[in-house]
Amino acid sequence: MKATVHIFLKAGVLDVQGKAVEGALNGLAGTAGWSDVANVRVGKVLEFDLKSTDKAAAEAEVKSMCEKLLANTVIESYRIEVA
Amino acid sequence: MKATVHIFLKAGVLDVQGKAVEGALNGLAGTAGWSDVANVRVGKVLEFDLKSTDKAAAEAEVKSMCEKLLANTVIESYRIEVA
Amino acid sequence: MKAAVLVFPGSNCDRDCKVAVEVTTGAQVSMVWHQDTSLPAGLDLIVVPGGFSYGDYLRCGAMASLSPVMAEVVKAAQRGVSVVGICNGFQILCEAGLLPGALMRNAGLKYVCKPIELTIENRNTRFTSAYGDKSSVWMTQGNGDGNFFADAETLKAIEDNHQVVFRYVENPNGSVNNIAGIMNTEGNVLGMMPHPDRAFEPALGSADGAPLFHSLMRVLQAA
Amino acid sequence: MSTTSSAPAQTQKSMADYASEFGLKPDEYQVILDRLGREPNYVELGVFSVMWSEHCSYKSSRMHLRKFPVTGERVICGPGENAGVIDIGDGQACIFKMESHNHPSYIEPYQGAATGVGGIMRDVFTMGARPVALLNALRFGEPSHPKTKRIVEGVVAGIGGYGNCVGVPTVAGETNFHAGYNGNCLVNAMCVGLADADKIFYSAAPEPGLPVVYFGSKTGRDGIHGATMSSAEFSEDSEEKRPTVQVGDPFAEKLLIEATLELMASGAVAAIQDMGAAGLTSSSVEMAGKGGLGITLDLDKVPQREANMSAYEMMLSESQERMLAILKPGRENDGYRIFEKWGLDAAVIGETNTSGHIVLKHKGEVVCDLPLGPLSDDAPLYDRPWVEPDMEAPLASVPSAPVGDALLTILASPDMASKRWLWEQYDRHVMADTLADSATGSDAGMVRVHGTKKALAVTSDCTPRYVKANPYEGGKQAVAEAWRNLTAVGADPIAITDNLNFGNPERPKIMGQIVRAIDGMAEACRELNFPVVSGNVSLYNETNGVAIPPTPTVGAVGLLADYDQRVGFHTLKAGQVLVLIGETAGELGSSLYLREVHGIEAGAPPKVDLSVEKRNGDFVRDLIRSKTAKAVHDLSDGGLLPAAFDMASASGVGIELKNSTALEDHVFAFAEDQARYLIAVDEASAHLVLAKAAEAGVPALTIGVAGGSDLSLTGVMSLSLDELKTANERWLPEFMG
Ligand SMILES: Nc1ncnc2c1ncn2[C@@H]1O[C@H](COP(=O)(O)OP(=O)(O)O)[C@@H](O)[C@H]1O
Ligand SMILES: [Mg+2]
Repeated sequence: MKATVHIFLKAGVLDVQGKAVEGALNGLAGTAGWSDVANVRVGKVLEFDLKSTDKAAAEAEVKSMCEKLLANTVIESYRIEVA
Repeated sequence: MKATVHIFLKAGVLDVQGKAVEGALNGLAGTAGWSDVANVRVGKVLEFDLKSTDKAAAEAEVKSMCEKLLANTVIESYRIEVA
Repeated sequence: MKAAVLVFPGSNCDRDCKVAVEVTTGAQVSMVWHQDTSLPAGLDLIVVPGGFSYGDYLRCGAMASLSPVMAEVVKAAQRGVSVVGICNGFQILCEAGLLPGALMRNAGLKYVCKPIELTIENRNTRFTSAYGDKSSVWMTQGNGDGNFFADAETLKAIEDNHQVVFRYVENPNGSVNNIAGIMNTEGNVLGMMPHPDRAFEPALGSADGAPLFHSLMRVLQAA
Repeated sequence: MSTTSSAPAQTQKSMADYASEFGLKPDEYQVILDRLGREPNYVELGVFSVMWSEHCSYKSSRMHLRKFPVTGERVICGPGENAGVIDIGDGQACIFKMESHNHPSYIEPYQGAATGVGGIMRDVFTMGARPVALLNALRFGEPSHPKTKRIVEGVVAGIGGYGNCVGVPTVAGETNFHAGYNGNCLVNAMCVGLADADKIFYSAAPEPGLPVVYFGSKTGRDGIHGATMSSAEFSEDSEEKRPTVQVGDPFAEKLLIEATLELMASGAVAAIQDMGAAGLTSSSVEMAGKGGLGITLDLDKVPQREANMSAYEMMLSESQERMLAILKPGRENDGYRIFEKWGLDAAVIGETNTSGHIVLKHKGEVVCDLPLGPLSDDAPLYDRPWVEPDMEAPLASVPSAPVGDALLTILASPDMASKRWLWEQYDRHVMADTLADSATGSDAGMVRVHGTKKALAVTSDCTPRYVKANPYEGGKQAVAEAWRNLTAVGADPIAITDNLNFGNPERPKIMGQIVRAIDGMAEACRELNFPVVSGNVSLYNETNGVAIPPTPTVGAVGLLADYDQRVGFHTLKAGQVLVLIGETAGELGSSLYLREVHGIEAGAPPKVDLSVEKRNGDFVRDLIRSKTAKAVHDLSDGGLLPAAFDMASASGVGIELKNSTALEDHVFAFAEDQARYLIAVDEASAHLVLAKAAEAGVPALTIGVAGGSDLSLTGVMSLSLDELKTANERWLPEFMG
């Protein structure tokens, strides 16, 4: 199966990268002809293949990977998709 | 509207993070009770709000943002979702 | 004193830490490989060095914190052995749960390398007793992810328990409450972003890192 | 053997068509046909094309490079190996080299610069040295050019990203901006390492029957034809031709360093070579060729990152962080144990033999069988036609300007402005042996020789505007300035490496620049006893027919026997007297003053009198050794007043200067005469210094005293250090902001 994991900073943790991208996009907006954007958040996405063919089992496995390694739950939250 | 942009290294470009994460996950697999994973890719994901209410226009705008700023098209490819 | 420095793939201050401990304390220092499942017997100090363990890929310190040797470090810390994590070592200790909080990307989004002035916030620790009444010290710092964060509740606990050991005079990276280094509630585990291992003799521009290691010697001599 | 091994199936091109596509000239292709007595196949043609590229064969520059002095008392190994080796006493050696990654950095600044740093480190640890210092010489387009900012951002992040992670301090460098680099930035990286003099490793295969081991990262399709790319001019359509970008993995490099040094210490290594430009091709051809042997490789054994790689792709791939070693008989298991410990891919992929050929097998077929002789020894060598390059005539007159305003302008100009924004992104202190770095107020970076009182001093120098105005004098000047910078910290200059960056050598005027710059450099190296032990040539730095300013960068290494004898320019104290060593005739041709204050880029550059250079430098070094000189700064870009500013600002104390010469004030302040130093001495020893100078025939003049918090030229100008510092520090962060 294929797993996709999205990891973002938790609400309440300042996303400095998001702020910087927002500033850059809005700074260029005039010349590039874009309208302003808001609430930019920058996160990580991981994709990988899993041996498991059982969706529930795969989800449990990926959740354990997130808790143990892929995310730092002090500052990050994650979202799992398995297909 | 809400835009989501996924940015990954192009196929064929060495994904050093993906390689390292794959090694780490598989290294832990034994003790953690996971099965081995393969083809790990690590990318970036950006989410933001757009003023535009027209889907086609919004998509065009985000595409231009990707080409100009968000992605490095020499080595990265991107995927846009607008909703 | 008997000390050990951990070596992860990508550690690059392991030798620096060994030399700093040797020069300042005359201790015997052994190097311990990340895959070892036991530590040398009778250790007084474990140093988790700086560098880019596992390339800092995914998240600084995340992969190293899961190395076999870290399980032993956790046990040793619980027994009361002194543990010092510097730079990447600090990140590893947070990821391993030996210290509260987390280290995030620097607020300026860039790696910052420069000499840094620190105040000593808590002089009654096994890491700072030899600083006497010195009001501030200089060390150099070099990292891209030194921005310390803890949620409000955790932060309050850290401050209330006097766990903040070093604070920046000028905040280089957005760290909450200007925190540069903290210890655990028991006071035997220290994590800090600045490098005492690059400031232990005058030729290096500062010797202000040396008293940190002297302090640890004092504890032993007193015992 | 099939004659079309691995050629793309769908095309109908002839081998001659491919030859020209791969950058081989018709007469070069004819030589291949003559030597082989048959048509090469696709793989073989690929091998020839990279081995005969400018980048690997030095075909345009080789005959001129022979002019460099390459031997000396302290030279253990000169050009020809992966890096140069010098003797630093006590059984220790210093190994160093500089290399360019110009084209890749223009295409993808971060990865281009990062892989440049990685590549030069491999050249150094391949020879058995632990890298201990990095430098970088950067030339960017003019600030107003739309691409400049992005390139600066990426290049600097790439250099830091790689060097910081590997854990080698980046201690010095130089950075220029000029419209001449708008279409071609220059990224020259230098690495310096330390080894035991009796444990240096070379690339020549010593005997037949030995296993050839590949280790490091897997091979992908990165940078195929990178070597031939870097030997071609850019044009509008080069975007299309660009190879898959090479991505650096500094974490893998760190593991590779540790594994390589451990493998060497185990005694298993017979010969070793990194895979740089033209990867597996050049490493295997060179190792076998230098040893006068043959080599057979089984490409199926090569660790591969992607499926279905062809023999051609594997041989031409420039995937990073890979090594090729020839092991002593039966030592494969030592290798495997070490590679496994460090988590590196590894495989025995072939064997040395006496065939004198390189034979490649892939999927049960021989896909390449070439005699090694023609590949390296018979590589093309050109005596390209050249004419005297364009040169600037001496100026009839130089306009004046208010000195204080001019100083502010010069200090805030892109070339002179503080580069703090940039070097604060570099780890300058890892390894805990850094004595002086970009932040220190020192003319050279300095690192201790670990565990000793010795130190290495390192610097990188070139003044492209001088070289452009007069390649011969400019070439001399680059070497002389490097020598002066080492001298100014108290070191004995020992040897240099160089990176010759020029335009298209097929144009006689460009070739003239190359020839004359090399002549000048060679003369300076001879006169200053400063041999060239390694180097790199980067040609075809042109876009749409516009060449870069000629830029022969010099990287130099000096030795301090006792680092307590070092000096910088940050140690000036109130009350000390400033003495100007060297004569000021008033050279302002091609000066920074003219360019920045008056917008004039013209005039003959300052003359470099090498005997004067040596005499003055030796005199200053003696003053440093005797602890008479308390602070020292060489005079270079911008002349006296900017140097005085550097010293005052780094020391936190003002300077009051006085012009007691017959020169006009702006000339006294900004002339760029060579072989000069500003030194600080205690008041009590000042007249003794002057007397000694007179005795040695060295011009010396008391020109001021330290104190207060202003920099002033009596009766002419006075500005607070704070104001000057702000002007100097402001430009780069604002530009990048
Ligand atoms: N690209 C760079 N990398 C590291 N340090 C740099 C770089 N560019 C400039 N520097 C540092 O900034 C300082 C001033 O540079 P420069 O004016 O070229 O020195 P100098 O006048 O001695 O040749 C030096 O310490 C130099 O090492
Ligand atoms: Mg200088």
